[in-house]
Amino acid sequence: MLHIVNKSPYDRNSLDTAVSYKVDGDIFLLIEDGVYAAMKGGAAASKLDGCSVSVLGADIAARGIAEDKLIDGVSVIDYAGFVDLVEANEKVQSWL
Amino acid sequence: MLHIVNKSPYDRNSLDTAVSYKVDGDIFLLIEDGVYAAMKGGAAASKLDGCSVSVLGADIAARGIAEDKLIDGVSVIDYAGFVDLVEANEKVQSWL
Amino acid sequence: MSEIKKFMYVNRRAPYGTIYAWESLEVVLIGAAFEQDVSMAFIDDGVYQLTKGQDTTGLEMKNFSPTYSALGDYEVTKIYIEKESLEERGLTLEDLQHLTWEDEDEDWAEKDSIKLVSRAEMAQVFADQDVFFNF
Amino acid sequence: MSEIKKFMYVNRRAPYGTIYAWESLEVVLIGAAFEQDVSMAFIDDGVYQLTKGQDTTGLEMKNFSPTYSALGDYEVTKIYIEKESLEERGLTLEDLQHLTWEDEDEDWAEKDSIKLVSRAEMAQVFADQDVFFNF
Amino acid sequence: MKFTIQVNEGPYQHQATDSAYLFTKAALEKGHEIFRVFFYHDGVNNGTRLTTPPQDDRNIVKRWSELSAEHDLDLVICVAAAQRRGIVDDGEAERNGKDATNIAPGFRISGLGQLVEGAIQSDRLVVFGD
Amino acid sequence: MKFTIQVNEGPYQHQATDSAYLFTKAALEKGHEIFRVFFYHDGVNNGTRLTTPPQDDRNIVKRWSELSAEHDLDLVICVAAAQRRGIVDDGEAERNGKDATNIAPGFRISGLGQLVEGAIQSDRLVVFGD
Repeated sequence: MLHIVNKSPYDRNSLDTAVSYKVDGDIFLLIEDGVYAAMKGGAAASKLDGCSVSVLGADIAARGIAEDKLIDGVSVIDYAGFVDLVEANEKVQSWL
Repeated sequence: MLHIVNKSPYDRNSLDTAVSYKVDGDIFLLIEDGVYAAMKGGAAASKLDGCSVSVLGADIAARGIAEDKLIDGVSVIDYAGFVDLVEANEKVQSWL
Repeated sequence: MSEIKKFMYVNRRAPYGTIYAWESLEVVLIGAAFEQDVSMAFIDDGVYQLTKGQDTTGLEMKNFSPTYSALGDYEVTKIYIEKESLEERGLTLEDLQHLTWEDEDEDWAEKDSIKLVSRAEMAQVFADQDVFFNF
Repeated sequence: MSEIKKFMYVNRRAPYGTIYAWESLEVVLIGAAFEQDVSMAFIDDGVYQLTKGQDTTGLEMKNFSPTYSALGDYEVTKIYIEKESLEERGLTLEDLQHLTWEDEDEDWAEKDSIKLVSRAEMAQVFADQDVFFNF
Repeated sequence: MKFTIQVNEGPYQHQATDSAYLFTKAALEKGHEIFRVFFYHDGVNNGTRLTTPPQDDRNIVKRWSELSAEHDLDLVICVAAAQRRGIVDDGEAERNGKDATNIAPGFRISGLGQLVEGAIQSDRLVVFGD
Repeated sequence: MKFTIQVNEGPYQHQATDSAYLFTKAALEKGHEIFRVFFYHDGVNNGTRLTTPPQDDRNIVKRWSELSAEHDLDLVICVAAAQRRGIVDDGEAERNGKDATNIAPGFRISGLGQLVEGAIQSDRLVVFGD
């Protein structure tokens, strides 16, 4: 399953909820304000422990987040990569 | 100061933030989905410990919350009471 | 035409503060005509949608909560409610509407639509779906 | 006419995900012409508004972050940033723009606009205001 | 006492405009003065006369228009927000070359300065939003 | 692969419609088929031709219209949501006695069944919202 999270983990509960449904093989794509969860040193970063995480490059750039500010293991993708993720995952949930 | 909170404490951080700025004499008015914070037995109810709390009666009725389901000490007011609270408090913040 | 798909409507929002709950319900009712395999999940603040005794008079809004009881007539009979979400909010099934459906294969016997599941069980229910409608 | 009021603009939202940050800034800039006593507070996700190096090209959106550096020219010189909000997000003042103003009473000396305050101090700053613009 | 009300969300999606309306009505009923209601952000979408809500639901736009007519209420739509979202009166239609208008009776389009002025002239500013 | 896209928020207030647009464009560029883009909730507000965004900002509505023209994209606005929010085409204007329309080129108004059909006919449904 591809879980898409677009909200800041400091403002909303959607990331908490999304990761609580994780099963083996799930992937988490952070877009929009959701990308803040993947910033190194943030209190929310640990919520992603053990998760396979991608972030949209255009969204981190807009927010002034350099790639070296991301927690280890995060893939930075473009919209084409977003499309590929949706194609590769039979199930897709947007945690609005 | 009158703090107006209109979001569910389970979904957003606005109640957490609002109560963290409490100083003596402050009043918390819960409206819209904010009223869920005042429900007895909910995990969020303790966030209101030591706060002076009012809730809008129309909002709890719409959500099926009987007055006896509210935590102790909460005042149930109508829109006229809402107006009175705004009049009585020189400072008003809406924690959107 | 495609084969029958498993549709999951995921409800995470409280009613009235926003319109998502109501407009989600409208999709479910319209979607029922398409004869897919429909389930609804109520998690997080979504469990508030089903509380009993909603009275919107003071808000001048339409009270759409009676509509949930019609779901059975639309053959929407798999309604998953998450235990952890209820408990966190101090709610029990007693606080929610009792939703049922009539099984025509068993002489229209009335059956429960609501399935109370844990978060772990809900994850398994999700894993078995094809399409998610998130509101 | 009323006397001068203390205006506090409270910014709690991240930029770009929603328009509140930008439209809030527009009020501040327009409001500057009214010669009130203006302060801005950046708390919770609002601290993200001031991060350096924002590049919105890939989103096809307008990058409004350079506008914050013009606040000093509009005589908006009291910019409160909350320490706890920064720390929770793993940020320091180094990650944010350095906002300044020029003091005409001191031969246009460049001065810091940003005041880093604790949550308890921010509560006191709030207690001293007249009008809150919450976004 | 004199109030200015700010509305940040459009009709139906969020309860903000309902709360603002019911507050405004209650304030008027208690004899207070509403200096201005300022519609900002998606709040500008409250000012379109083109809505047709279901018969069994409240008509949010009409309610504002009627309250305005009854109490000579100043309903101001932020021009910059309105341009982004497509709320248009005759003047805006002419200026921006639009072939239609959609503004509802009782609303007018003006600048953000009207919000600031409202905050200065009123005893209280009350913000309703998401 | 065949996608249906759902957009739940209007232009400018939330990034949802931007994300949906950029995703849709990328999918088309990769040779995928977009079966339909369905605008629901405040998403219907993406379909008004009356917007005049600032010169230095993106034109969200126009972008959708142009993408539709270029790729014969089916942009469907939910009728019930549109009625509540005031998005009107000729047919709706006549049915509901409205004196103006505001629908943008490339958009059409239809029922919620179009969303359900999109979910059935497509390999993936991707929802963008708040």
